[in-house]
Amino acid sequence: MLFTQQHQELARTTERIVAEHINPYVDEWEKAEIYPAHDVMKIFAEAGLLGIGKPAEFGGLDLDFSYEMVFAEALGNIRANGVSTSIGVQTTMCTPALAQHGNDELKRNYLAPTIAGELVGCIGVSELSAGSDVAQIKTTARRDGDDYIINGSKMWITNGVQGDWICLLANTSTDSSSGGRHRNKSLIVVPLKAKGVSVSRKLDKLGLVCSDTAELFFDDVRVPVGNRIGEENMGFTYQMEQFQEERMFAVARGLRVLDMVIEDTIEYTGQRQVFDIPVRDNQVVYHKLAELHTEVEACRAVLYQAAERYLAGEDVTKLASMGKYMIGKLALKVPTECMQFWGGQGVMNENYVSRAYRDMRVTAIGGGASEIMLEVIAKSMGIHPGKRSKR
Amino acid sequence: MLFTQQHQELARTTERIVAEHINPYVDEWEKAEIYPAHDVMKIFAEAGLLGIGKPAEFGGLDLDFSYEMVFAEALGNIRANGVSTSIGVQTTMCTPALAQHGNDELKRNYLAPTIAGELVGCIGVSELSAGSDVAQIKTTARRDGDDYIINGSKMWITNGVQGDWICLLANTSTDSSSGGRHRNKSLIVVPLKAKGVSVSRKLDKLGLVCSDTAELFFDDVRVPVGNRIGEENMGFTYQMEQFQEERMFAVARGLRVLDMVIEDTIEYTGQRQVFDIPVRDNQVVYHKLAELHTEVEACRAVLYQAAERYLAGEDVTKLASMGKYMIGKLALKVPTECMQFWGGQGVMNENYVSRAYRDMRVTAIGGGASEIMLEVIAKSMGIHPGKRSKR
Amino acid sequence: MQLSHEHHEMQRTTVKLIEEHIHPDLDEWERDQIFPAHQVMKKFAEAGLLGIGKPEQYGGLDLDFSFEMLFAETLGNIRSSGIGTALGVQTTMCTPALLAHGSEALKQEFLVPTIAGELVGCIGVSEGHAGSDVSKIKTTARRDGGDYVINGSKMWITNGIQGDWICLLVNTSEQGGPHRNKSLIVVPLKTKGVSVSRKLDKLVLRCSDTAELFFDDVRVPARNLIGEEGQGFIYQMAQFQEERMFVTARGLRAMEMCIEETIEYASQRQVFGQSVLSNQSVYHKLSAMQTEVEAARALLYRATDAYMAGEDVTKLASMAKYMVGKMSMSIPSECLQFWGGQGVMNENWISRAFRDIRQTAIGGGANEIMLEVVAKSLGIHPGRKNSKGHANERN
Amino acid sequence: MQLSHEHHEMQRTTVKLIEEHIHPDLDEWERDQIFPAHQVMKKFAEAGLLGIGKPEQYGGLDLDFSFEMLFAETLGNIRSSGIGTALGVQTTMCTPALLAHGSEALKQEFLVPTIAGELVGCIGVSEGHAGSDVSKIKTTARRDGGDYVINGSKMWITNGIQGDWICLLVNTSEQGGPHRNKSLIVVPLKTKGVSVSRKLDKLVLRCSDTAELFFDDVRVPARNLIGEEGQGFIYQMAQFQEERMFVTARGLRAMEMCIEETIEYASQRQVFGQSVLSNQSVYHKLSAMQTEVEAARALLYRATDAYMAGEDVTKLASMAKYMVGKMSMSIPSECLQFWGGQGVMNENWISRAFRDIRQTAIGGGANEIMLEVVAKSLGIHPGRKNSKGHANERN
Repeated sequence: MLFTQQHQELARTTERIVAEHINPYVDEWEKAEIYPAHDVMKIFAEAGLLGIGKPAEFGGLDLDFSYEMVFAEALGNIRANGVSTSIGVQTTMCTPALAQHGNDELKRNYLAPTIAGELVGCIGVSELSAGSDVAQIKTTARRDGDDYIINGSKMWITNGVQGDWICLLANTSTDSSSGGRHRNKSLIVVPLKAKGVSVSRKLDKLGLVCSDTAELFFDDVRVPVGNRIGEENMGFTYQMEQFQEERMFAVARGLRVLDMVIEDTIEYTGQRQVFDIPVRDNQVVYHKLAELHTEVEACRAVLYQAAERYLAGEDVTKLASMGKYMIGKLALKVPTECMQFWGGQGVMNENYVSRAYRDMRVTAIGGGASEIMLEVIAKSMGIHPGKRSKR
Repeated sequence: MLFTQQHQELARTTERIVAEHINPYVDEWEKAEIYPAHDVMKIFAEAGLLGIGKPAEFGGLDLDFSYEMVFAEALGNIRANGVSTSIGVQTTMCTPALAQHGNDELKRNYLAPTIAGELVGCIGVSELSAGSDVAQIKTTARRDGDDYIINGSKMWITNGVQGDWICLLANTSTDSSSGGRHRNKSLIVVPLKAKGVSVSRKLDKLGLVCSDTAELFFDDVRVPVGNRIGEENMGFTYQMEQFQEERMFAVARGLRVLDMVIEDTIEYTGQRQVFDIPVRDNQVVYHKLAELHTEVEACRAVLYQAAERYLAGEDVTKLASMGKYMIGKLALKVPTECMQFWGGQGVMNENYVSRAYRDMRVTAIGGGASEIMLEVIAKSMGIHPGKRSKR
Repeated sequence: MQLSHEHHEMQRTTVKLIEEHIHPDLDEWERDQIFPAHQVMKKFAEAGLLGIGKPEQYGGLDLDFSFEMLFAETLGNIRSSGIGTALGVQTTMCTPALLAHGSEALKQEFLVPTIAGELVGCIGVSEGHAGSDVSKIKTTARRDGGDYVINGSKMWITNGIQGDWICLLVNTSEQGGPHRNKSLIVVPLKTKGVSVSRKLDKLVLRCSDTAELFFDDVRVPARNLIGEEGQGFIYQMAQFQEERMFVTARGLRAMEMCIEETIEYASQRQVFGQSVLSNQSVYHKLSAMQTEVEAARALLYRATDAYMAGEDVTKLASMAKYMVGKMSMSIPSECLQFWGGQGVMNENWISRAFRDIRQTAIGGGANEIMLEVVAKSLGIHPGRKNSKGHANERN
Repeated sequence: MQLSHEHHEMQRTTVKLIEEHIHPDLDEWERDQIFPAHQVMKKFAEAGLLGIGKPEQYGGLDLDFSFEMLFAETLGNIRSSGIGTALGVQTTMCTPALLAHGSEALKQEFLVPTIAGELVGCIGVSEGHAGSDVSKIKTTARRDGGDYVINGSKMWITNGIQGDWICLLVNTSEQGGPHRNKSLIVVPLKTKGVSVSRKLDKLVLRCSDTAELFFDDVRVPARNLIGEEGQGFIYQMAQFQEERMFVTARGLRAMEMCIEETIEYASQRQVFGQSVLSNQSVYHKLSAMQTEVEAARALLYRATDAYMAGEDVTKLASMAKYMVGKMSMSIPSECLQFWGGQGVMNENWISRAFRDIRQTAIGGGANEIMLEVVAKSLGIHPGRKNSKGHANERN
């Protein structure tokens, strides 16, 4: 995949916004354990960056997926994954199904203002007892006249405190009546100001500290049937499609974060003297940095190949899952290996490597855990035992 | 990098030749510890495959590098690396400098018949005391009138017993007189029937058993000055260029070998029952196979990206070295991990995984050892200590 | 290393102390980023645990080193490495040189109340620019009449805020080279001129009060010198030996805790209709981790036996430290993986363990330094032009 | 496990035997893919080494298990795993059940001459389709008057061509389930109906005569049964214990040899103007490998001590076997790397070691099976519907 000048311009714009409007403030936001989502969204929206792949009709730029990927990679420059995750939810996780399957009114009311940075969106899939296993969710949306009445709860909801609306996955039928747990769910847009929605708690997390991740409760929440995205009981399928781009976003953003960790380490070890030579001049140090950089580049090559084929209309489930598996592995490896060369400075919160160690850890868990990725890859290879055996 | 129909056709032709004319005989050749190089070369030459990237004027197909890479990958289907290595020497290691810098007579006499499969070529760089460190070679070519008189020896020479000529790297000046050990060497075409050339021994090796790897001696061997490729004392530079494509060849060929090892293992473990279930249905088995396949695909993505940029005229030293580093690592990992799932069958020579374990091992050593690749990558990243420090 | 009835009894006492006097308030201490050091030390002192290997005449139990190792291992049970580190400084890092080389008066003044839990001690070696390379420290103690006058700063000082005294490594001369110009001096932290420049904000050991200390014309009597002037580097290197084994022991038990708690959680957490634990890739991974822990433990016990037999255990202890350091970069992280989204919630200890235990690969001799030491022991180190000694490796 | 003067003496004797009677002809044996088993066994028998742990009344030395372990470790010095394996079969794999359960007459007929090096023994458990899952073997022994009539085949039989007798696991009944229908029977290999179907062409252990054996109506007297009928599976599981520790001990010493020889070679080989060894990435890697070896050794010694104290060492022995198995997939290969092009030359032992030692991860209980066993010991194995026993794991 070779990039055009237009790609490079979009990357530069993003990098500039990050350098001027985000990075100077992230330490403060991390300390406060929240960041001003609406303000930040507005800044990105003004540069057109919240709707890169979305239709021009609703305020988007109508560019192909390669631009979204370049944007995601550039977002990785933000030195706090809490912020980039929040933006990713807005651009890539809560809006694709709405853009593709939502009715026009719904798009006017939610998609357009979200692209314009006026509303902040959330994606509501995970529940406390259903993380990796989406089909297991318990939240229900019962039909009552022209409304749905929603009951249940959602966990690990990014933007959950500040968000204006949520793209909610809920059971709209029992699994027995509708042909199984993959055919009884719907995606519904729920305004978070609606009566009966409450934030049960803001989560206290290892990483993404400035992101307002919450647990949300839905107690007889009433929304019009017109808020449903696409057809009833197709929600699981829509959500699976939506996961594709989420995975590629996670890879792209993570790559740049890992680059920064390596770059910071190169710089620091070039200065830090131990036993009268810069730490970096130790062969085991510069070899390790070369190895880590190689692995990051390999993951990037996989992403670019996946994106290229995705653009060519191919099914990239396998390649995208491979990319996600690799970034998950590297998320565990790169920060911890780099931190090693910082000595005591590596565990000081004032150095970014320490935050990256915490922030990146969830990459191997969220958006499809590494083990789940291996299951998906094994299926693509035709070697998953499936029903043949439990193990 | 997306492939065209023409690429696919070339791959199919190669695969067909391998399946019909090579693989049925490799066990026999391995046992005999030699394979009929001239016969095999002739078969490939008749399909035009020994000169894919070479000028049409000398019998080549004049296609771009992506076709050579597709060919190299398809050669990996040969179930004995001894054969594919030998062919790689012919197409990619002993001829690029000759094609690019040789005079027309030299090309008519050596390049054309080599492309036609009439002559078998060798590349003579390594010496017993100079493997990774090419600048240290001791073989000399002293000017005497219109001739060079060559003395010295070369080690690990593929095709060394059956070969007709060698592209020889020799010192044509002392390093003091010419500005250092990178500016005192020349590449010279030496016919192996020349007086004074002797095969000191055919090497007894761990892998590539059917390849006739030899140690060659040169005792006052006289060749005309016109046999020199390009300018005098530019040999080191030419050879470094020639290494680029050699590295990418090694990656491409190795990828397909590793694919086959994984494929064979998938098939075998699907059949082998232990504790009443197929071995492959064990989660640790199919997860490991998915992981290995992922890593092979990542290496392939790096190669394709390198090739794409190489074709676009970029310097791909870093990416090609990364690919070589990765294939070296995988050459150590994939066969040994796969063998594990074969139980006692894995160490039986009748199963290919056992040969691949031996054959692939040298991939991390030959054509630039993994450690050297890390040194090269570190230089590309600007983090090599260079002269600053010994360590 | 065979464990006797007495060993097990000491272990039970320690576990009981941890459960009763540390765990109930621990989350609060972590949140406040400080724990009440004097209160905790006092509890351990009352059980005799601050002087396990120290002579009875100073209030110790006079037990052999295997008891200290088991104590260190048991401290791994504490659900925060911050407190185990603070205790380790008190028992194993700031007192061995004082015991071995200090004058009787100095021992009465500082060692006895430290073993009694009345004073909290610190060890002052690392400086901002000199972590691994101890020979490069810049803090000086200039002789002035009957006093030393100390200037400089020390970094990453555990117990730095609450501590009462510090065993300080300083340059007492400009002659004799970096390994013969240093001394260890006991400095009371209430002395004029000592200031805490900042409490460090760390990834690890949140409840430990790790500080940067400044010394500005700090005056202490010359009798606070431990042993001979100029011998400080040598004393400190010896003091590092036990520190290394202490860190190894505590770290490996902490990792075993990760494995145990993950087993428990994974056996309850259901995914795709079965417990996470019943996935072969999960229980194989956990089994392999426990295998690593047992191997490191076997190596540590072998080092302990050899140490008690009077052998030089530089090689074995460094190997054990290296292994545990390597494991600290993988085991907590791999365990956390099996907790899914719960793994990154601060309410679950595994999340803290992921941060805390990481320190094991850095503190008390980083992995790479351990490999340098092992390489020397094996006789395969190429030597280093700029180094004169054989043992100037550290954190 | 403390090594006494007697241990060291035995070790020296073994090393001397290896240097004088094995190494001079070894390359030839490897090339011929066979070694003179009787000649080699005789030499070891003369030094008493084939019956180290066996009672004196049968010609053994009656020493404790630590001597057997040290002997196994020392066999790692042999520059081909083929011979060490053959010796291990003779001393540790085909004789323990015979000693423990065989009749006095059977012991006189087979055990005594085997310890004396006059007979070469084999162990017949694995079959082509039943490697790890021993319960699935198909070979049968049908009672016919005073005889057993045996039919079936056995695969991967070390000493299969030169061997004089085999300790054969067979099904003696169709009742009682796969763990109670098996027996161990001593079968002389000259008996009519026994044939070597083929000598196996292997990656590993080239000089060992590993064979596939066929049994076609082979008739042996019923008194050749070891112990009770139906107890064979249980006996064999017990016999596997020592095999596992033997393989671990030999493997770890073989890997240490790789490290030692690589250090020597790398200190001589010059690249870019300095020795390969003086590269930090080389000596760090070698130091880390030696650390792994020491850890596995410490674990094995801990298992040995526990075994001698009468404890169940299933967990510790399996852990040690797993560690050594894992290492066998990396250490020889990583050592070979530092030999450059010389590493793949058959004239250098490291090339053979790369092939030979790989077996350690497969034979005597594959790594994955070891993890299954460890998981069971830890109580975290989910169970397996199709398995009834707890110990039916194996190569």
